[in-house]
Amino acid sequence: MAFFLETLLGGLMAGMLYSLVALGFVLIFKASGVFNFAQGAMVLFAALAMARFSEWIPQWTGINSLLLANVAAFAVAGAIMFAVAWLIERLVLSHLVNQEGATLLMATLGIAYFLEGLGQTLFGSSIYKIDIGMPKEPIFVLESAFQGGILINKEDLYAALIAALLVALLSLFFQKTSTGRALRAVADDHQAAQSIGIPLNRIWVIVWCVAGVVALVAGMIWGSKLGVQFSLATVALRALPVVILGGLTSVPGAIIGGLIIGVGEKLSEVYLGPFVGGGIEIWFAYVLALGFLLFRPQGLFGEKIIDRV
Amino acid sequence: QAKEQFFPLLSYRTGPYAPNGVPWANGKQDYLKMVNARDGGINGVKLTYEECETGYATDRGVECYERLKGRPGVAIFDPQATGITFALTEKVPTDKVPLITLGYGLSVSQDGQAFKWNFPLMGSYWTGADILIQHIGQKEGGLDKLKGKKITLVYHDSPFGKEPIPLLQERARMHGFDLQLIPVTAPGVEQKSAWLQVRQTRPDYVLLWGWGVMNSTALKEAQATGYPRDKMYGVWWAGAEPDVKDVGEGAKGYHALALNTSGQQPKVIQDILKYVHEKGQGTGPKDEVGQVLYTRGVIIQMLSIEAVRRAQERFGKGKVMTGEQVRWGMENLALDQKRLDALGFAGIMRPLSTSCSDHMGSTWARVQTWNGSKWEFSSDFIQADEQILKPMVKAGAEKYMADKKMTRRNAADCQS
Amino acid sequence: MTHDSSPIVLNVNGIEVIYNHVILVLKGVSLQVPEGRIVAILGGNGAGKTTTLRAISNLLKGERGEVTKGSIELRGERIENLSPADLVQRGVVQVMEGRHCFAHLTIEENLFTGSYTRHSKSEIAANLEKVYTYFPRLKTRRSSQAAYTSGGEQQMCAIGRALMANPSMVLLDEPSMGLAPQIVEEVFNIVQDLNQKEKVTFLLAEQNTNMALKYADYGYIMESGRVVMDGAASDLASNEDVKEFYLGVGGGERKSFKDVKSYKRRKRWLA
Amino acid sequence: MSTIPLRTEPAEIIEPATAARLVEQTSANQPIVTAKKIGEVILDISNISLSFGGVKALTDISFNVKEHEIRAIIGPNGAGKSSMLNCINGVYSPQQGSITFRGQTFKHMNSHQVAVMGVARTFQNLALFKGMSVLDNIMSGRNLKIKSNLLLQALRIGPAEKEEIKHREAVERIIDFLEIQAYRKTPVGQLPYGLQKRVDLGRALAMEPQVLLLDEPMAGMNVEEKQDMCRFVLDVNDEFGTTVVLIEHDMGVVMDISDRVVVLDYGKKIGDGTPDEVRNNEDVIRAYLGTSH
Amino acid sequence: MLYRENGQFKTTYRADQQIFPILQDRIVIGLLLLFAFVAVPLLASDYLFRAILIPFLIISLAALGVNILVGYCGQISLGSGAFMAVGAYGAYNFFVRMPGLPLIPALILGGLCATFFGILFGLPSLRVKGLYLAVATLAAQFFSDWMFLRIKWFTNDSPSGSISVTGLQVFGLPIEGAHSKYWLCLSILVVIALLAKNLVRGAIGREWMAIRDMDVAAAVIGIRPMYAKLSAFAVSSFIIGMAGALWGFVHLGAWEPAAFSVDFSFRLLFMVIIGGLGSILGGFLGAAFITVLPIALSQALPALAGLAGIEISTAGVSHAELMIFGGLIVWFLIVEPHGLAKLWSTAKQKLRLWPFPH
Ligand SMILES: Nc1ncnc2c1ncn2[C@@H]1O[C@H](COP(=O)(O)OP(=O)(O)OP(=O)(O)O)[C@@H](O)[C@H]1O
Ligand SMILES: Nc1ncnc2c1ncn2[C@@H]1O[C@H](COP(=O)(O)OP(=O)(O)OP(=O)(O)O)[C@@H](O)[C@H]1O
Ligand SMILES: [Mg+2]
Ligand SMILES: [Mg+2]
Repeated sequence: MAFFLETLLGGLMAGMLYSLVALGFVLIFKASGVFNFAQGAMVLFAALAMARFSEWIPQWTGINSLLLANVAAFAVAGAIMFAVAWLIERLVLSHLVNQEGATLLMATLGIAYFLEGLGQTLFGSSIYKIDIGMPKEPIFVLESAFQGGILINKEDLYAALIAALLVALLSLFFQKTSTGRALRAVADDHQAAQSIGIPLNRIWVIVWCVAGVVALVAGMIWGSKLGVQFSLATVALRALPVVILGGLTSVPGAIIGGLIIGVGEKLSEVYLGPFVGGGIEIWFAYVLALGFLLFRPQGLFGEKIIDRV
Repeated sequence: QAKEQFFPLLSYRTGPYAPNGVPWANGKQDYLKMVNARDGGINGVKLTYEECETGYATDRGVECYERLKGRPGVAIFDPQATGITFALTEKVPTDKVPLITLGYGLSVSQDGQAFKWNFPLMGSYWTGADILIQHIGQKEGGLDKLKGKKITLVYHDSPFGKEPIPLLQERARMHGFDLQLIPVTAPGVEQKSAWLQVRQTRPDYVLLWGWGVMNSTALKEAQATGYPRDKMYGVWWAGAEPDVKDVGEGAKGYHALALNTSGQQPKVIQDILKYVHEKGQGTGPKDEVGQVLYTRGVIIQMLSIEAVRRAQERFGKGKVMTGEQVRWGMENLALDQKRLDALGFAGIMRPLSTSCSDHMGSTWARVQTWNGSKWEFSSDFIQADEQILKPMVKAGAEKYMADKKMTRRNAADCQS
Repeated sequence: MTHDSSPIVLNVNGIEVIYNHVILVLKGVSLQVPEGRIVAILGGNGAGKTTTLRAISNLLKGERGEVTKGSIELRGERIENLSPADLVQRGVVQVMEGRHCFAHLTIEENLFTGSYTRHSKSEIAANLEKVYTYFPRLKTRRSSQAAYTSGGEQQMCAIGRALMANPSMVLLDEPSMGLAPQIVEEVFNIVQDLNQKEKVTFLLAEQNTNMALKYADYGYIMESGRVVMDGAASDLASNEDVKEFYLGVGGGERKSFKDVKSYKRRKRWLA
Repeated sequence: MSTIPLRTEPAEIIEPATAARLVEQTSANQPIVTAKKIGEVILDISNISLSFGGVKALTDISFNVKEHEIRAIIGPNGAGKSSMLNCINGVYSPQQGSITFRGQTFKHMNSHQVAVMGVARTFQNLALFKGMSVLDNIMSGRNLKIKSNLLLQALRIGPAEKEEIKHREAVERIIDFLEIQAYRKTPVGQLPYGLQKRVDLGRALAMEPQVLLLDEPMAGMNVEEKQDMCRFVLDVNDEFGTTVVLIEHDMGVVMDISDRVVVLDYGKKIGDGTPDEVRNNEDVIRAYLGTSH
Repeated sequence: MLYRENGQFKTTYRADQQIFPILQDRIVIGLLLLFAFVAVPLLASDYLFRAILIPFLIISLAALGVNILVGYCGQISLGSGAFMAVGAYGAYNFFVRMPGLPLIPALILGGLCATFFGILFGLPSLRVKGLYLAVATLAAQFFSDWMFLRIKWFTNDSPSGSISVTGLQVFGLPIEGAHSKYWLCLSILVVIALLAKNLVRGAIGREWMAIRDMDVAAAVIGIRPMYAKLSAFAVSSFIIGMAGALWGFVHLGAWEPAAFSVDFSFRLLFMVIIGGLGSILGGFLGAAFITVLPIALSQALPALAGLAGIEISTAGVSHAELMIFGGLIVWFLIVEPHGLAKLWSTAKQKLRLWPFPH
């Protein structure tokens, strides 16, 4: 029982971490109808920037407070992500107004390659460390109820909290502001949005910026968990089932999807895996998502796919 | 035509395994530079090289191989990746270039009578696994004490990670310990469920068969689930600086196999610093020189060069060797302690000698432990148990040859 | 346009438009729109009306078209390089052909996005009410997603949305398409109303020539990418050819659609 | 009026309607206009109700369509006209009521089955296959008639090729008929709106339907083009006896060419009869026509 | 004026329905085939064959398959790597378990295994669409990765799960040298491309495209979505499976599941998009772009840098290669969002008008 709870909790928290990455996909898709293949690369790029600047800033300025160095590095990395967003809009998206999804997807692939190359050129391709003071040792709760207690990974717990906060903020942003509405309009029809005076370039810079910051937060947390190196970009593959299960257009969906996928894959691996030789969690996550899609083809919270004649 | 022996260098400096691939590649390249600078090549034959980026991907690796295999004076390939090794194993017999897969590749390719062109020098995953079990046995006070113990293998879900399984199963059968297998999907960024399972079964030991990001993640997850690091034993690909660097204190007490030392004291490393780095020709940063994987790269290159030197002894000093001749040199290496000392490898590795039937040359390794800031040796050299290994290798090689409709090389062929 | 004293707001001067780098569609189109007037562009399918409007509002890029020759001036300012959003800031709004409502947004949200460039909450609310009085049907469907409304409702939504920007000049592309006759009338009344009361200038491309000439001040007739005839609306309406080809009253009286002959005299200004 | 850049050329007489060519040689010398015989009820809609969540699109609608007639459906925007066609086509399933086609009664229709039974359709919001050429779009209307299997098609030998050519000929007749020869190989996405509507009609005609459902086929056309369209519709109706159900907002067209008219308003039927009856129906005038018509 | 169809009147529909109705196209294609079959083997080096041409041909074949599914039928799939793997492992199992089985039947049987797998994983497409489907097809990818690692039977009980084949023969001729491999791949590609072209320009092709462009309207004109989608999955995965088998048998010789990783799936999808969705030619161009360009870059960059007098490290080259490659993708898309094939057809259209601009 205790172990079941532990697995459950572990799944929930892993799910929250996926949600962080999934959120980036959802943001950009929701706001511009683009499936951003570069999200993984953005996470990596942002994390690299953060990791390296938190190392360089103390060297350059002699700051030796960890907190200060991290805050400064976060700010610099944030600024870099802003610049990236601005350049992407200028150089890529503004030339691809009103093009089909597949074309835009391809463009983001180009961006992904570019960012991977640039990131490694600027920041190196070794393994780097982000130390934001996350506690590494586990805590045990409910020791009175279960023998040995239930293990909780504090780092994951904090990460989950941050993710939840971010999602709450973003949901508000989409639901309550007129920019939120404009974003959705852009996603529906670039040209019509232009024709009524929505400045696509500004909207896209805003969205990519927000997505960049989300990538930075995701990169920071995953980076502090895994160390910052290339494989960080592959975390995106774990986040994809989350995105479709929750619905490509739903911010809260990213969280719920994350929780379901997290729990589903951990339970399956732990309880089902041993019978078939293990290693099933990744495909199980996708199959799980697929199962949900068969009932709701637009994901749990996604906007209904409209086909009308 | 200038007398040049060409060394193709397959490497990966980008992609998921770059943090490990880079020092490895740098070691290989620096040693070549050093031999040129210090000795002017091999008996006057200059050493040339070209790097080719594989990104750890098989098809890119094959492309690199095809691109470089035809160069004049090509000596030997080190694919630096298990997948590429598989593909090249099929190709080298026709192209007549040897493959050196030091510490990786197919375990059965130790049998040189079946695998004429493969050289898994210094160790395969079977020897590695065997040595680890022996070491654990020693710790427990005898292999018989393993009875009833639980040992878990957490492995990279790929042929690389799966290689040791047959040997471990054999050992488990012999000593009566419980073997639990937990695969980790590549590249290994998400291991929570693996470690939840470890926490559930609380094994006595965990063997870690990882590469790249999988290793550091495993250590962090172990820390997060409270599994004692000093019960964890990694293969030699899970025992280098990048694996523990960003875990730091959290990895303290973790053990891994070592094929070689690390550190800048050995003479050869000093030579590299002197002849290469001090002239500003170092391939990578200076502080990386002498790291575990860097040193392994140096060893690989040294063995390749010594194979050429050995071949020259037979086929003509100061001549450029063909791949076939290098293969012969590789098969007839005899590096005793004296020779190693002369080469500046004193203390770095154990003596090694190969033969037609044994392409491994040495089945020794020892265990090192991370003390929070550096690797320290924690055991003597242990030799893998021939009695277990030999029949397994033989059976595997026989099956391979049967599938391929090949016959074992005869004595005459061994001479050529 | 010698007799018209109003200043010219929009001056299109000999523009050429090419799609996809190869398809030449407009072959030197010039037209002027005076302040506070209603100007109609008429012409058959494929004449280039939509393309002309797109060129003016700078929506060509998304269709992979570009203006390769000529100039477009809005109140003396060259506007070829402005973004559509800049144009809206300057008061020029286009109602696109084929509705283009935001499918996932409700009717009301659609209308609200129309006022993206405005800030006063109370004005927007007043404007919304106005649109709802123009099109009561929209009010009843306000909370359903645009994709699930009928064709005519979408058309009303598109027109209403443009009006939400409080424009000084509106480019209307086939506003009457798919609307019931009463609503068509209503739309033209709105046009007239806004034109007279708020001095909004209109440029409309329309197939319903009858209506267009009734309400417009001036008209241009296009055919295969060129302007072939222009003149005051009343003059055009009494032109024999226009009558026959665009108003369907050749030979003095309206012919029944049932009796259209298979043999027909075809309009051909250009070979 | 200012200058007219290029004056009208003398009237150009073009070829007689190519419609005749639609009919195979056998009927080529028959008179084009035949006295029309309106036949039995072919399609009977009874008590159809359809709602979406709270929105009642159709409430208890009944009417019938007889063979060979041109049946118009009119009504204000959002009255439920298109929804009615969608029910017939099986795109929507009505909650209540039934549809009888040639004596077979269905609770709801299945698109494929409807097509097999010979009902074709054009769409209000153009539903052409944007990435395909005009030719392919119209050819796709004949897919139901293709017999050769996948393998034969891949090899394209013998019967498969003959079949393809046979259908191509039929399609070319339609292309001629609709006078879109020049655009044969253009992707339809690039055509102007009006021509797209013609292609849409062409695709429906290619199915050689018994019943043709047309949803505002003349929207976005000027009078001349509408005349052309009317001619196409009338020709099809005359020559093949195709039954036509037509939704249109142009009262001129509706009153001129239709035999009977149904009037819908807010999902309810408010009138049904000949054009003249409908024109003088109080309810219809109030709800739809206004006084001017 | 070279490229004119003026004066080439077609008097029969048969003539108009040829694969290449324009004379010049026929001549060019003829010359190209002649070149590929005869001249290339005379000219190309061993490296060119083994490292560029053979993989290019095989990948083109796979891209062709992907294009049928994604480009023609509009079902975005990221499971192509899995279909390749199933083709390769399927063919392998027939090959080792039926001694004496010649290569071609083995390849076809492998393709049929992939067909089966493809139809199975195509079933969700009846309900799930677009990007949702795309992501969902990754289930096939990861499942096949897992299956071939875990189920020993598929790998003929090899302990590490890596397998290899030798002794390939076609009609008694050994397929060993670069030339014979090249001819084999080229012939298979040409034949399959021809068949595929026939399919896509025939009735079934129109069904696929109709489903892609507007499925509701397609249903209304009597196209059954189920049949159209599943037949696209079947045909496409057959071709992809063949390509996978060739990749394993002819190109690699020995492989592990990672040879058909998710990366491969993504790359195949990118090829057809950048080449041009719904164009057979596009598949070839895309395959060339995605496979050959990086190799060319990695060889050209050091040389270029050398000319400019800068020395860049291998790592620098690799990173620059990624950046340039990414930049080129974006650039090509901006020039022509519908892919290289469209670019080519625009060029042809210009050529037709030449020397007039319009
Ligand atoms: N995106 C495009 N790509 C290529 N050609 C186009 C494109 N859009 C329009 N065209 C071509 O430009 C010409 C003019 O089209 P346009 O849409 O401007 O006509 P229109 O006068 O608005 O016709 P309609 O009354 O039918 O809407 C047509 O021949 C059409 O084929
Ligand atoms: N799929 C749907 N979901 C929700 N509501 C719908 C749907 N389809 C139609 N409706 C609603 O049903 C009503 C009837 O729509 P329909 O399209 O049939 O009208 P119409 O008579 O064709 O009008 P128009 O002349 O404007 O085309 C409209 O109010 C529309 O909003
Ligand atoms: Mg138009
Ligand atoms: Mg309608």
